[in-house]
Amino acid sequence: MVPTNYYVILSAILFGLGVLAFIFKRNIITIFMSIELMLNAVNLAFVAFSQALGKLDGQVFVLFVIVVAAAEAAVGLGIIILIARSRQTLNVERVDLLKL
Amino acid sequence: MLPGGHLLSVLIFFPAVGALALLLLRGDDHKFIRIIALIVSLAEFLFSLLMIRAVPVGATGYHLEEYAKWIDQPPIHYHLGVDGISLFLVILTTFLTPISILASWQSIEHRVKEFFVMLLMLELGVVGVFLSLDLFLFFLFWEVMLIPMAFLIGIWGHERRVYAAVKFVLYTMAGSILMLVGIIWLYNATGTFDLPTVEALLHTPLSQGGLELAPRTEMLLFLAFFLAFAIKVPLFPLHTWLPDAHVEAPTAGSVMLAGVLLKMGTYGMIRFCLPLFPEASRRAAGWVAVLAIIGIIYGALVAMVQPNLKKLVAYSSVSHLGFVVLGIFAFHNISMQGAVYQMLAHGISTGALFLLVGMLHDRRHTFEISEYGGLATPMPKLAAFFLFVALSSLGLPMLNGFVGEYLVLLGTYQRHWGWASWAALGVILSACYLLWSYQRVFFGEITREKNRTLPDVSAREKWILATMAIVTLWMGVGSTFITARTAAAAQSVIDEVEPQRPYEAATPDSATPQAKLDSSGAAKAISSERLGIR
Amino acid sequence: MLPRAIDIYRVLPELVWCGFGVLVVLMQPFVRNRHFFTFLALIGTLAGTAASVSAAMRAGPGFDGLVQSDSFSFFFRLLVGTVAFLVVLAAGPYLERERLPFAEFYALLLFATAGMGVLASAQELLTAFIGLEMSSISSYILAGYRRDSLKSTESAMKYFLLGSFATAFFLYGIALVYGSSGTTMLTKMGSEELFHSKLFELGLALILVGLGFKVAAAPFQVWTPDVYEGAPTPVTALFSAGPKAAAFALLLRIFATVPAATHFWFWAFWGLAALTMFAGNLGALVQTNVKRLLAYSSIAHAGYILVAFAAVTSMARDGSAEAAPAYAAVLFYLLSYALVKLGAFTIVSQLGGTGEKNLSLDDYAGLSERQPFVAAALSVYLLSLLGLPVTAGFFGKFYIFKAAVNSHLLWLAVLMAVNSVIGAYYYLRVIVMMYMRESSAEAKSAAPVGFPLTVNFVLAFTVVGTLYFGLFPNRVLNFILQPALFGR
Amino acid sequence: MPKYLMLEYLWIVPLLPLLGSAANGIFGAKWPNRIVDWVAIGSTGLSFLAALEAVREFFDYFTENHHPFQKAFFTWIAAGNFRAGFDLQMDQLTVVMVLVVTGVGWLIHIYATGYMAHEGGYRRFFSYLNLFMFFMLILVLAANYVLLFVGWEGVGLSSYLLIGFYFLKKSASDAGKKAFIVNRIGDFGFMLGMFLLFKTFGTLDFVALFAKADPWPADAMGHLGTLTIACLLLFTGACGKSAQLPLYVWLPDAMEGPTPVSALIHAATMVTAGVYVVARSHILFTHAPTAMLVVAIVGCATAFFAATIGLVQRDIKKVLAYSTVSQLGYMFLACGVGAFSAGIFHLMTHAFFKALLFLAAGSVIHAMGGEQDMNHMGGLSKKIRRTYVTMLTATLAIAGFPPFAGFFSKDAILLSAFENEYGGRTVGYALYGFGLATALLTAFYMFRLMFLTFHGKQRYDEHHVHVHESPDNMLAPLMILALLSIVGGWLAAPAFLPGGTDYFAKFLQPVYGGAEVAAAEAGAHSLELWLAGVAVVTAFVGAMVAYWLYLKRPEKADGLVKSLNPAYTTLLNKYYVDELYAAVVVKPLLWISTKVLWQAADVAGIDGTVNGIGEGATAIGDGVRHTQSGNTRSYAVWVVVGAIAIIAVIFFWPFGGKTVIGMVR
Amino acid sequence: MTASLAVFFALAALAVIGAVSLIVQKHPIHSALSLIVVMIALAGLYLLLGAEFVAAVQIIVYGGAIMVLFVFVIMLLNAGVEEHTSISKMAGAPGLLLVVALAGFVAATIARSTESVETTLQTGEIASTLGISNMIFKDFVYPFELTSFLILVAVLGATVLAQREKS
Repeated sequence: MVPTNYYVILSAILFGLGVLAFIFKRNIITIFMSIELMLNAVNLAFVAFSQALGKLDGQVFVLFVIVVAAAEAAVGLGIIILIARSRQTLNVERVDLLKL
Repeated sequence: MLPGGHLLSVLIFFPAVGALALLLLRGDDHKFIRIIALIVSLAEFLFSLLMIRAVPVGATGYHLEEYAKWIDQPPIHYHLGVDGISLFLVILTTFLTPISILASWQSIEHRVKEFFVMLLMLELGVVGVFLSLDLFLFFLFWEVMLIPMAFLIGIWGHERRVYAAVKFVLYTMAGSILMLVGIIWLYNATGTFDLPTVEALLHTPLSQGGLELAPRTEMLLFLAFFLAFAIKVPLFPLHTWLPDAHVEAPTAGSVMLAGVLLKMGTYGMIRFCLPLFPEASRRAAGWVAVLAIIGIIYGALVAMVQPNLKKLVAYSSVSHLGFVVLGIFAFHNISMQGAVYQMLAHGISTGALFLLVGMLHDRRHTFEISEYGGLATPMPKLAAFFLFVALSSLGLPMLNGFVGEYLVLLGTYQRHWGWASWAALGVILSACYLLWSYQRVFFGEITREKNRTLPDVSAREKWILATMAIVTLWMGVGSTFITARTAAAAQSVIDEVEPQRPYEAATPDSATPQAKLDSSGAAKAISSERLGIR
Repeated sequence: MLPRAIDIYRVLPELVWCGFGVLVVLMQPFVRNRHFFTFLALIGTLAGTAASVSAAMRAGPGFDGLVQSDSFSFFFRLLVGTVAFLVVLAAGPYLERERLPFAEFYALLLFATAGMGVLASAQELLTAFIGLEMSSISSYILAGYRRDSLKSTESAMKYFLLGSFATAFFLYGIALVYGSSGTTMLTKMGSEELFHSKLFELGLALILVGLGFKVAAAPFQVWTPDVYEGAPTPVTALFSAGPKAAAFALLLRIFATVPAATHFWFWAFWGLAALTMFAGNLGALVQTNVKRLLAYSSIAHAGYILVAFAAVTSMARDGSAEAAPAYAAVLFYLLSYALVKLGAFTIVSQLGGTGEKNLSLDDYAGLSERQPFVAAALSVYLLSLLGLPVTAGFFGKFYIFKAAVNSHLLWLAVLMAVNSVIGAYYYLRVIVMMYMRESSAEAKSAAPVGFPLTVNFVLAFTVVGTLYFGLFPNRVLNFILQPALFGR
Repeated sequence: MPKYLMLEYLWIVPLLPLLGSAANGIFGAKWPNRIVDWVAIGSTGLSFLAALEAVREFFDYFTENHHPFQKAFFTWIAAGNFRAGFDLQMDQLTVVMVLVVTGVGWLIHIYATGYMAHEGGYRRFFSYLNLFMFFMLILVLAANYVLLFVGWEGVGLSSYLLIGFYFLKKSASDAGKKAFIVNRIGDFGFMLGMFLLFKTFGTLDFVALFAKADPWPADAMGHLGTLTIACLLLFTGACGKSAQLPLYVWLPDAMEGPTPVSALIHAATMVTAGVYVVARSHILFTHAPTAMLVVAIVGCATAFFAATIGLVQRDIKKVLAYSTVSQLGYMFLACGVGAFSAGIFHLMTHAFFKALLFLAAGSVIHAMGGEQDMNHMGGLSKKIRRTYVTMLTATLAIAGFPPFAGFFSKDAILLSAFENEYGGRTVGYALYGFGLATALLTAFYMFRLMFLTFHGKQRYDEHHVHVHESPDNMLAPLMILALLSIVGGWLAAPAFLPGGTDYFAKFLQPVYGGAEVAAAEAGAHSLELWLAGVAVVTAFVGAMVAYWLYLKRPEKADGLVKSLNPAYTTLLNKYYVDELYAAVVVKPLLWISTKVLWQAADVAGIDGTVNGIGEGATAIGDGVRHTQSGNTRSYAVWVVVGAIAIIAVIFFWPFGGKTVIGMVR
Repeated sequence: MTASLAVFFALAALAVIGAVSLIVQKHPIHSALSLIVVMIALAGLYLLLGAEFVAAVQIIVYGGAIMVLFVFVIMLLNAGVEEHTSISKMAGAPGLLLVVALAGFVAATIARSTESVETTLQTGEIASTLGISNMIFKDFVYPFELTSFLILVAVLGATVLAQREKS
């Protein structure tokens, strides 16, 4: 059997990579993808815990998270399109009109 | 509801009613507005005189109390009351307000309505401060008063008015917020905001259900309160807001600021710091006295070299208020009485000085002493009034300044001769700066052509100044009318902080052993003890 | 087990808000009259708020404890409902002026309000998460509602990216909490062993990160000024009053309900509070844009509220009775703050002019001469923010001070005092501008900005509310001070 | 009807001048000079009459009751156990003072109506002058130190006003200011003295205080006991008011005032207030031998010091001013050696002849059209004969020629100094020696003044100066005072004269007790005679030297000036004391106040700190805002930072996150 | 090493490689593909954990819908190779360090704390789709209904944001 530990640690690593990606990617879409990566990491943790606890609710949570992710994706991509249209760039560092 | 009617509430809220009435009036009929404001403030003054009857001579405690529930949790009450000390401070306020209104009769030309509204709101706040017997209520009025004053400075002031107004608010808030923390802390310890109850609790021994604060706690609480008051006074080195505020404020603002607002600080020390935290007060007294003495001398010296007349008067306030603080923290009934008296006297004489400086400014639009010179020639009456007021300010006997100063020094000397001796230097220095500036402004040949044709006092100004002069004289001669009424309250404060030993005159018997001794070291030690070195 | 009627009642406000939201969306293609939507939205927000009364009358856990209808949620539902109502009133003229679609705005507003209601009433982390997302996603869209404005879209993007980023943390926190406690129900996290569970602590920490982001606690506050500045001003008003209050509500419920949470968190809140106050106030010192200044100020105020949290968490293990004043402080502060911020942003929105051009402090010079009543109202708000008496802000601050001192948090109280003074400086700057400076020539020559009836109503409501709660806070205090604030 | 009507209403005496002052001051602007005259002279005259009546009643009262008359009118200040009443008192000392003040004051008022006739600010002048009378009367009538202090400060004020009467002249207003401030320095000591007395005795009423002090044992010599310190503090006040070293500097400058003022205030009355206070407090002083010694030494030193300066002054009023300082020194010398009655006696005679000198000098100046430099006078004796005669009388009196008043009073003082018991014989001889030297110098400079002014060559331009005798209302007071300068001394005829009895000392006996008179009479007549002889010879020598130097061989005087140039210059510049004070006290104080206290401490230091905190906050704010880079990536890092921080606090905080109830955080 | 463990490691490695690749890839479309790899690997892990329904949803919704949306948008916007700017000072080495610290700490805590729940794995019977649906529609019906509104919001948002100007 695979210890739950392993799953959760994997999820932590993936979550960390997601954070890293958020910080190191410049393309807004990729950044958004890194958020998806983080959510996936969360899902993995949920499922692992659910399994470990012998409860199903963890899996239910995953479904909710996926729904939320989908909704976010719709809105987020909408915003990205808006940005891309108005600024002709997808580099997040170029979008810094608001500052200080 | 305690007996006594609602006189105090009326006193507090009547200006608000007046202000509201003014707000509803149309803003363009300036004369009408001025008259209404004057009538309101005069009526308020008359109301305040009614209080005198209610405060019997020699009676301690609060009179005309009003008590109503306001907020349940924490229990905050609308609790008002007046005693000998606050009585005259309120009257001083209500007296100076119509004077200020008259003084602004012509010099305020724009936003007239707002000006008088602010003035009346200021009166409300100040009267409220003096009459509140609930710590929370006290704090509330304390803060409420800030805004009208800031507006008075900021809107109708001179060139750097905004800087001065902001500085004034920030300084005061810095202290008062800490006081709020202190008030809350005190509430936590006692469970009430009611001043008499808190006082009673703190003075009851632990064994009898009272409360004893740990020394450190008491000291911190004392400091929290004291800082707020010291800034307001202002005590050296927290005084730098004062010159700016005064210089930039319009005449009425300066009069109220110097006349009444500064007294809120010393009033707070008498009403809160000493009775609530006697032990801490005793421990801090030495430091406070040192600051007060520094303030006296320092304020006077700095005043002496000011090229700006109004700043000079402002620094002189620092010096004068130093006497008050010293008198309070000498813990002697005479000095305490002197401090209370000095508060009132300073209100009148410095108020009058600011009025006069304002009148000069109305004519020449400058405060620079170098712009004046020889003014006694075109305006002898103004010069005469100025001299009279300057003399009262420098403490000439038979004028009001002397009584307070003398009592402060006398009382202080009884406990700490060193303090009094240093402070008495202020007596010399006040003569220096006032007479020197007077000479530079009024004496000599006229050096600026513009000054040659300046008009002397108008009828309105004459009446203002004459009123101030009469009060000055009356306070200088008939001081017992006031001291008789403040005595009991002052005494009870002293009793709370440090019960006085009954007076024992030194007798030759007690001195005999010393006389027997040769002029050796031992004799010196004894004599210095007799001198009051403690 | 299917939902019973009582469950429905207990979430009625949210359902009503959502229902009206759907209604607006459905009507959108068929009705051209914009005022109709305004009217509908007003009815919707009011109806939802009214429904919260009915929910409060049937207090108790709903859906097996997913949500809780108690005084606490009642308070917040009333609050967010009123906020939404006022935002609808204030937004009408703005949308008109900026030529923005009405229906979608109101629908999103209603959904966001529903999300906040969920957040305030949720007793279970996942439900709370859904509520949070409802309000957040609506907010993202609202922030970018002025699509032709670069700032608005940028605001939306930043809010969206960072918000989702923080949400991921929040979610991971939920996962860890779930993993360590086996449940996401706040009421079931009472077991003794959780006191020693590092995993649980870590989960809570990540939840705190997520919620800290939402309430703009430093160092998660970075997004706030940008987003507040860029978003359409009525939306900013909503942001500063609504979602923040709701996030605080959840935070409070977590740290009030979960014993293990209450216990260990004192220093974290202490640090957050101190940092947030300073970040907000110091940042605001140098701002010249009114909107941005108010944004920084709202960071500072989050800091003040966090002081009360530090007080809550320093209380004894399960001392909800003792901690009641501290909870009350949070609630009262949020109330006073919401009123003030709403009013202030409404004025900013109205004075901003088409395209929100006039946002600089200089544009406020001499306002008291041009528009005395507006200046007076703004002064009341600013004084309330400053914490001067006879305003609600004063009592709010007073209660927080009291909570802090109660918990012996003297240094924090002192820091808060220092911050109040710093804050006073920049609030005064605005007042100084309005009252003590001359208008610029063009401002003088321009006609005064019109204030439509609805906006005036908002201003009157908030001013009166601010003063009323400043003078007579009794009722609301007695309500929020009741020991059984959190129905249990 | 009370028995002693005037005593019962004693307040009338000071009140009359006050009313006069107020009437002239407030309403006088519209009155012609004549009415102003009437008000001023009338009020002082009535006051004089009232004083006379009061004195008469007092004698009756005293024979009946054998103690000073006292009456409390109202309580002025009261606090705790302190009470200062408006209480007036009359005893023999008061009688002398009241009569001198009202009498001489009245004469000078009359004189002033002539002298000031053509000056602007006429009614202002008389208003001030009457005000002065009021305060001076308060001073001498007061029954406690506090009320005395009222008069004390009040006369200082009047002096300030009158010195600065010509306020258009900077030197005048400077002098007024200087007078007031220097007096205040003395008052500082006086106040502290009062405080100490109150601390010790619990009262400041003369009668009660002295009654308590009397049984005290005297402090040992050289020992700073309470009484010694109190006395020294009071004496500081006296030094200020009576222009003693080192506070004498204001008096010569005070000559900027109109001459009647110099006569009344700065010669006859106010400046003697210090002597009066010491005499009034004699019970305290006799309990403090150290203080007595200090008084004597200061008095003697001042007498000699001022006389040396007086030797070379050119301004006629300056000479008289230094002479006044010198004579005041004599009075203190008398007090310091325990001869209070001699001091008071000299005070009285000095009031006569010094007032006369000033008035006569005023007459001269009047005649010369304002010229005060003696180098521009000379040979006036013919032109203003009556002035000359009266002034000569006064000069003889001050120089100490018998039988003029000065002889008797000065003689008594020198005798007492010779017999001084405080500090031993040697001290007494030294005091006597310097006193005698001063007498020599006095005679010299007074005759120098006379010769330079009235004799010798005419040194003014007759075309510009129209010399004329003064009007009668100026001359009449001169004559009366001249008469007094002659006969005034006879009251204290020394014992060596046939039938000579010191009536004056006897008169004051109730005040000073029997001991003093007995001591005075016990002195060997022969010694007294010898000393008197020496004094007369000394005065004669002084006068002769002046004659020789200024009339006989004027070129010698110039030669002397040349050969003794450094000394001469030093004297001419008054030992550079003013310059010294300016350099050591005034300038450093102003510099420190401006540069250090105001600009460095206040503006830069305190305000700078406050503003610096503000600027610091703004700077930090600017830093904070730079974390707001606008860059989403950075923002994300901040979130991570926050997460790490929270975790760090929860997991690694030394306090473990656990709360300790009751701990202050 | 059991077979399941081997599968776990294989999938875990795949997921990590995918995630790293997401970061390393310059072109967004490559990143998107990397993310899909991660998702598929995760789906595998879900299967390993006995959560078949979740695995299915993962593939269908995530891989099938969401990622397609991403790719679609990338195509739509014609996003090219990522522009390399380093304007942010924070998001360099310090950011890397911080993230590593954070993730390391979280992982370490988990490693130490979850031992207690290790392998209390109860397979099979409860992990049924029936159970899940029961939970969704009974226990979690309220949030479930709320998600419907959430999706409505998303739809609304997408239309508001992305619609062309009416002008």
